[in-house]
Amino acid sequence: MKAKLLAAALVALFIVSGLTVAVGNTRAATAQTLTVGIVNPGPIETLNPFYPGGQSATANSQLLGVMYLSLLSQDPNGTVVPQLAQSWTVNSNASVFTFTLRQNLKWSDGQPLTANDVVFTFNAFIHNALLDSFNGFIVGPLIKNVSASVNNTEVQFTLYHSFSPFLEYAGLGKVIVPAHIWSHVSNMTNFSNAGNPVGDGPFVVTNWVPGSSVINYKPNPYYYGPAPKIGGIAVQILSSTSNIASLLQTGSLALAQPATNQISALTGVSHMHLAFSPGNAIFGTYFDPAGLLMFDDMLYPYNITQVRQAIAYAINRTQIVQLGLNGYGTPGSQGQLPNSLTQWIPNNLPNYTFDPAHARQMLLGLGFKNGTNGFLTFPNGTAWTPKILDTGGANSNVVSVMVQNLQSAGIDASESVVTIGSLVSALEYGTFDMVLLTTSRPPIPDFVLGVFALNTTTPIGQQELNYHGWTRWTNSTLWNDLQQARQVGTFSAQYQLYADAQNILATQVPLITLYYGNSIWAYSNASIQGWSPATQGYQFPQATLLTSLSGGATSAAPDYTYVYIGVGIVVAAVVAVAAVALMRRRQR
Amino acid sequence: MEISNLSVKFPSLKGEVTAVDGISLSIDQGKVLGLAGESGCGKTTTGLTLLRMIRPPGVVEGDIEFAGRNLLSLSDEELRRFRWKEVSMIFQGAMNSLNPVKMVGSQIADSIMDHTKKTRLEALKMSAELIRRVRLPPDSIHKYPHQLSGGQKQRIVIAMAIALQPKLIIADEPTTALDVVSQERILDLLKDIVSGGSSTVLFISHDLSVLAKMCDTIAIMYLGKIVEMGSTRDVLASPAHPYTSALIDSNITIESMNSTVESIKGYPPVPINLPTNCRFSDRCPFATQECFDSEPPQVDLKNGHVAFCYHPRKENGR
Amino acid sequence: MNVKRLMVSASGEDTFLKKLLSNKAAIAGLVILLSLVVIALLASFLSPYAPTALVAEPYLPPSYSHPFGTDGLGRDIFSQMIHGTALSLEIGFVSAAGITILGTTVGIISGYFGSYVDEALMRIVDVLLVIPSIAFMIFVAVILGPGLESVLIVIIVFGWPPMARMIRSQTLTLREREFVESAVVSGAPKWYILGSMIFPNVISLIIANGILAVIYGVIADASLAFLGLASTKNYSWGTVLYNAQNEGAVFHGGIAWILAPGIFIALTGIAITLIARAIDDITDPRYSAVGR
Amino acid sequence: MEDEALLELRNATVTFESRNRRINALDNVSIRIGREDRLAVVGESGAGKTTLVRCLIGLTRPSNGSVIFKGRDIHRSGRKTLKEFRMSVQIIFQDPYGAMNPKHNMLQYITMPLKFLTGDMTRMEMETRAEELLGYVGLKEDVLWKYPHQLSGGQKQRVAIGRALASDPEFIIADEPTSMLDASAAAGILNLLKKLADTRKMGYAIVTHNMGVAAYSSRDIYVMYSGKVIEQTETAALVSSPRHPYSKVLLDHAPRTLSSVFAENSKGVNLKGDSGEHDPWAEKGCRYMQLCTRAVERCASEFPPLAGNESGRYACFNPLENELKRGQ
Amino acid sequence: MRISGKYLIRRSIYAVLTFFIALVMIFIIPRLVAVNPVDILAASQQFPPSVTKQLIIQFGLNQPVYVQFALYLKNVLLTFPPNLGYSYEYYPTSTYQLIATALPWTLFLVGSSVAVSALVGTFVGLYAGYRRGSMLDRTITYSSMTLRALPYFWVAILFQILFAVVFRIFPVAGAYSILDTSPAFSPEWTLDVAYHSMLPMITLVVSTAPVYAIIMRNNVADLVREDFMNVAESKGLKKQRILISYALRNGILPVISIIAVNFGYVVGGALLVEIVFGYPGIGTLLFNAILGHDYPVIEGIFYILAITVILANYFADLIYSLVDPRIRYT
Repeated sequence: MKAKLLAAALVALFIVSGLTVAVGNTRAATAQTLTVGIVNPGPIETLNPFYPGGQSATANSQLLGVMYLSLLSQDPNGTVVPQLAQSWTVNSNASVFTFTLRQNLKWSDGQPLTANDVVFTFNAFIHNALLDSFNGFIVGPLIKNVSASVNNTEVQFTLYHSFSPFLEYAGLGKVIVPAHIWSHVSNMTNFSNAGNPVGDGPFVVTNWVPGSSVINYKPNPYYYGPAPKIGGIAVQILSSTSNIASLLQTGSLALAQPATNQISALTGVSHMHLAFSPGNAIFGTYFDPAGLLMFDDMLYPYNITQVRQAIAYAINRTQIVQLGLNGYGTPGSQGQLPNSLTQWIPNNLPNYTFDPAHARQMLLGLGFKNGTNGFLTFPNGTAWTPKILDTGGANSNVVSVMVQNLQSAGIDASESVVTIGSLVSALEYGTFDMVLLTTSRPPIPDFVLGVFALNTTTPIGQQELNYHGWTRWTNSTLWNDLQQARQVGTFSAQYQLYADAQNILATQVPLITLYYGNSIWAYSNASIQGWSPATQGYQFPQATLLTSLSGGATSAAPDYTYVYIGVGIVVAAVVAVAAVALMRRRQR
Repeated sequence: MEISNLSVKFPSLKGEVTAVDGISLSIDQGKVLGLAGESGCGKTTTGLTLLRMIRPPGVVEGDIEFAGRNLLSLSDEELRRFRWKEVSMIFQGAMNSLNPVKMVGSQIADSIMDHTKKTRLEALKMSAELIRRVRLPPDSIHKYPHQLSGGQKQRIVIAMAIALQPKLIIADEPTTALDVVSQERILDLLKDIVSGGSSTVLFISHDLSVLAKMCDTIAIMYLGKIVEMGSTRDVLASPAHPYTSALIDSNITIESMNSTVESIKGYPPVPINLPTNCRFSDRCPFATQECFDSEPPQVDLKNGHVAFCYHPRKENGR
Repeated sequence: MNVKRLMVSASGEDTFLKKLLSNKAAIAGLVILLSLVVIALLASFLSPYAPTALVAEPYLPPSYSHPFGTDGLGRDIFSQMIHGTALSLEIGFVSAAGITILGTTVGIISGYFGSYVDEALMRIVDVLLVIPSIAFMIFVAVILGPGLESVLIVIIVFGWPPMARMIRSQTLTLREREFVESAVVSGAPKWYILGSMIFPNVISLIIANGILAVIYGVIADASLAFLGLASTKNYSWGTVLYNAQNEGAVFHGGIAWILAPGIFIALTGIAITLIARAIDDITDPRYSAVGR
Repeated sequence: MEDEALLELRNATVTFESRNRRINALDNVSIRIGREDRLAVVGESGAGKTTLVRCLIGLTRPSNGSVIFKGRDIHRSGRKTLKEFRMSVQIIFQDPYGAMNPKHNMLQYITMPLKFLTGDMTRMEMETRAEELLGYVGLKEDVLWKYPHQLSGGQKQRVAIGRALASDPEFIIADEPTSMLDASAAAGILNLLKKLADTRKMGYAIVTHNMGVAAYSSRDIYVMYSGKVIEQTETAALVSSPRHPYSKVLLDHAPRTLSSVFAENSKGVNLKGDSGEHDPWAEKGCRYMQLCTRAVERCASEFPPLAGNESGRYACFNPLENELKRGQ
Repeated sequence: MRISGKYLIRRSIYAVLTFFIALVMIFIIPRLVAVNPVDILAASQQFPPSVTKQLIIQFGLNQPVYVQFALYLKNVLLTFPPNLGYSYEYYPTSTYQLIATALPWTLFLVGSSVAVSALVGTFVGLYAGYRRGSMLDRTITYSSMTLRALPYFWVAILFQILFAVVFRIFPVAGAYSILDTSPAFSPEWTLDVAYHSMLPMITLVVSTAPVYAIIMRNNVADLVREDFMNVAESKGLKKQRILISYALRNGILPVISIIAVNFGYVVGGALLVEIVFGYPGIGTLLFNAILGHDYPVIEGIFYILAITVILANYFADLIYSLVDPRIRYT
């Protein structure tokens, strides 16, 4: 009897769940939702814009960029444009910054967005350095005072010292949060921002549960700009890029960032399109990764400038992009600034085009000798076998190409894959030949070049804790240039100083920028129409892009046929067994 | 039960092993037939053949008539119904005959349920009754084999064998693994059960004194062949075959303490590719040339006492 | 007399190899394994290119000059597979040797000497058995960093306990057997009992398990490589598979690239299981090594 | 049994743990073995026979009491004594198959004592000696090159005796040497042992559950029950007039002659209760009491001591005093 | 109750001991490498030196090792939820929080696949063992042997290509798809989760069921030689009774203990399968932690896995002792 009941219950459950799914499918089909895949290694644990704990910087900026805005923004060419602030002024010595907000700004709960919110946000930074530390730069310690104007539309920052990049650091890199919500949060660092957080972007998150791998957005009715044309966004969190091409191909996703080696699979599909930034990073939203080859600049022979130059000649950066990045990237420039900062790059920088023969000649000229095995030896005849450290994974491909390049120039280099621990330790103590590092760098000359803005160094063998000091290379002229650039507010003055700094870096070659990666979005035009990256932006969460996308599409309705078959088989088996058992029992 | 010209052979790497070699036997209703012989002479194989428990690659030849049916031509389902209902068996190692993870009561009940239309409850009731019959305490029905002593397990096995009141019970060395005292008790119990006269028993043992106690008739086997057969008293008191008398002579009893017991010289050969002669010839003190050359004829003595020998002796002694 | 003894032993007891060679499954296993070993030994001759050399366009489909195609850097996958065979088998056999030596030593010592030695050793074994081995292997490999030595170390450290336990239980049984006691009463010293009484009777178990340890080592290495924890300089089957997965082989039609390493691993596994099973069949079937 | 004993077990107790309780498999047992004694130890399975053998041969160390060989405690003396002991006292195991390493041939097996006890022999000498030993036990020399699975049980048991003889022992202890063998082979083994004892001036002890075997091979007998010796006397005396009720039960259940079995009908069982469980390891009182038909009040409270005179001792409060005479 | 208190206590002591040893290993092994974890944290998060120094003090890394060990024990044992440190990559999200989100998925996957594969494997092995030597037996045995020799992750990759990309029967990746509703235990969501778990589960079943099948087959093949199996057959019992009541009931006991012993192995396999299918469980977390060199997360994962597997083994042993009437532990 029990078995019969059980069987009946199972059948009932089966039917009920089937009906529910049928209902669910119709609902999914009517919603105008753009399905987006965003890669994050772990679960999303918080949507706290100051505290990316729970996800990577990338995912954080992508997820939050949809719903939170900062004072300023950048257009696709990297020019600073108004966002929450419609205008700004800087005093002559770059120590007072005034932002004027747009009229009638509102939060997604209908409350007005005022200068008080801005003041609240930046005061939080001043009082809690950790809130401010995300993105690797800190504005809090610079600010002497931040205040709102009487009519609550202007915010004035007074700095302790002149610091011209403050405009970008504060205007582009820091989002504003609603004071009427956040002032009640007791611990802003641990605030997970679950449920229906209040934001000011074109979309806001609904019913979000920490740890879930789907995040749903709906349009923000109080968004100051044009209303979005799509009904909503559903973001699926993917743990890695490895499945993205398949998900796009099968229609499970409409928009995602595939790995470079998957793109060829997508270009063959008629409805798939690509949008990629040509090494163009947008501050505060996404950082294109750059690959750097770092020398132990105090260790023989890398302390010799000509040796570093020879190595720069011996590396084929085009090939690195072609093979290591499957062609999706830009070869690095020796002046360190990415191509997107064209306006800052002087056109007379020394260039190291791939020329292994020349590299070899340079080294021979320095006294290096041809060894018996065809590789160069030190002038004293001992073998020169530099090791390039990396931590494995995709970096290995880049190093493989480099090793091949260096060998063709007669340098017997080889790869050495180590743990991050060993790598950090090697960098801290200066015990390495060369290291491949990948890094994200906001497109601000001050930030990029700031890596070298040191005037002291630690001897080899002593621990250097400041990761900026790992190069152990110093140049007082460069340092002075950068300090001055922070004090002048005009472009032309800054340009001169930065050009000088870039010239020094390009000549001295303290490190080699191998490539700038592209950020690539693949989308299906079955779901997205009218994306022209050059005008609307290259990046998914950019507000201008979000509001101009049309034809917001549906996710493919899941096909449960095989679930039914599976459950059906199980149910049939259970029923059969139960029936047999019942019949046998009756027999006896 | 009529067995005629039954042979059981097993192929092996070194040649064909003949475990049973053309034996003919008939077991009379209500009687106890003893099967004696040294280890490896084919006693157990004969017993298993009667339940058709010889598995391939073993080959069974000959005829087994049981109550008018030829046992060797039964279908699988017929065979299943035949087993235990008609012929049951008490196996050699009672320790290993029971399923270690099942209560003994339900093991008895299993065979009842699969052969009759009784429900589980009825079958268990019957089991309890059987357990009482083999003189075990009633709570034994809920015990697992490891909770019982050797003698108690053997009783369970007996209870199982008589559960369906089969026409023939094969008892294969049912007491070998037991102590002297338990052995005696089990034999008494078996004797009680058999004495009703309803069931026929084939009693297999290498121990002549056990057979002497239990059996009406005795057959002596040597290397797959029956060498002598007759009533227990005839065979044991006046053996005709030299092997039988050697077996009797080598039996150690308490009374042997003042005399010398003789062992049979040599060792039995491995039954591979045997020639057709008297199997015992190379160990027999009386063997002549004809014994080495050809198979000895059947010699009929009084009261159905038969021997297969060229030199049968009517009197015991030398 | 010595001639006589030789004849008897040739036809009598020492037919293990003969029996093994008369077993069809074992032959099949041996043929597969030997071909793999030959490939491994002749790797430098058989492989057309160096596995790390950039020799052609990236992502070439299989062709005559590149039977399995090329990878994302234009390296020849066929050559990588050939060299991978050498490294994978090396890892397999070295780790099997380590596991066997460690497992056998601990097992026999623990089983024979009993008491506190046994108790202590078996506690260690228990701990290592209960700890999720692949997971801990990953953990240790992460800490030690990628490299052949660390891969071998973790495979051996986490691989020997089941073997030790099996050998121990066999030794325990053997120790109680009367032939050991008959050696004791014959005045045999411990070394003789261990070497001449216990060891010859566990040797088939050791061989069967030792050979199974090879595939354990190969798969463990492949698992570590698949997580990027093996050195990418040295190609093993796992590294090739890792690259195939990581460089999106499937998106470039690199099915051969994905299939090849798996099939090689599977072949090794099948060959080894066949041999181990045959050894089991030939010797004592009660201590089934295959069923572990 | 006179002046100096060859081997003596003094108040030996061996304790095992089983099913949550401690059991004395051997409980305060003393046995004296003289040089040319022919002993039998009789008891059912679980009586502690095998434990007794293992104690006597030094394989199990008693938890209490001592094993004295020629006046020296073998567990407390040095290596030399142990070696001498091993040379002088040898054992034959119950299962001849189990007693042989399946990987060794008979030569390796039989020469073990020569290798480790007598010492200093060349291979040739050992082979010659092995052939000689095979001769003693009635086997041909080609057996030397055979492996255990190539021999029958009787043959193996003979080789086992050969191994025991290799060190020229003064005494052999045989643990159920015939229980795995057919009657005929068993008779052969017993006859061989008797013959060897005669020709080599050697003593032996046979441990067995078979009263017939004991009677056939021994001059003195020990009866064991539940780890205790309950009666000890000359074999002939026990057979004719057992004192302990248990000895009588054992005797009654053993066939006296083959013909006697079918001459008398079922004798019935002279035991209390039939199949009910009894606990042979009771902590208090006589362990046999639960089955005994002659139990008296005292039996429940204390275990009867082993008492008596030169001609025989028994452990019973209510012994059979010549009630049953079975003359010869 | 067949388990004696003494056995329970002893078994518990062993479990605790094992756990403690695992704990010590998790503490010691990372410290064998001389790099300060805060340095790596600082490098990943690009903290200035002042923050680094503050963190070193906050983490107690300036203390002697034994104090650190005591602190570690206090954090993992006496704190609830256990303080397993902070993720380097997602600082200051606690490792515990990351694992707590991921663990249920892995347990679901491992639990259900172990159940299914034990069931499938047992019955297939039972039948093969009962019909030992037959064509069916050989087919089952050799195919099981082949399947067992395939690495989990390779099977996963092939299945993904075949069933998700080429034939699009199952979803490519993830634990549930994008639906309008937020994750909750709605029937719709549950079904979606089942749908997404099928391919990883089938992979695990295909890879682990052969293990059980082979063990069961060998057990039953050995059992069939046992006397009581012959007796059962000679008793003329029905075949299904012999199979279930005799062969299965005896043959399954070793399988139970193997399930426990193999549990750790299956967890390991599940980690690899999760990676391929991007399933949001421990495996994926671990893989990304490895890629990101996120040591606290890796340590935390092993801490949790050690607990899980040790507990699973502990209970399996107890269950085993309850199921097998012969065993009476003392």
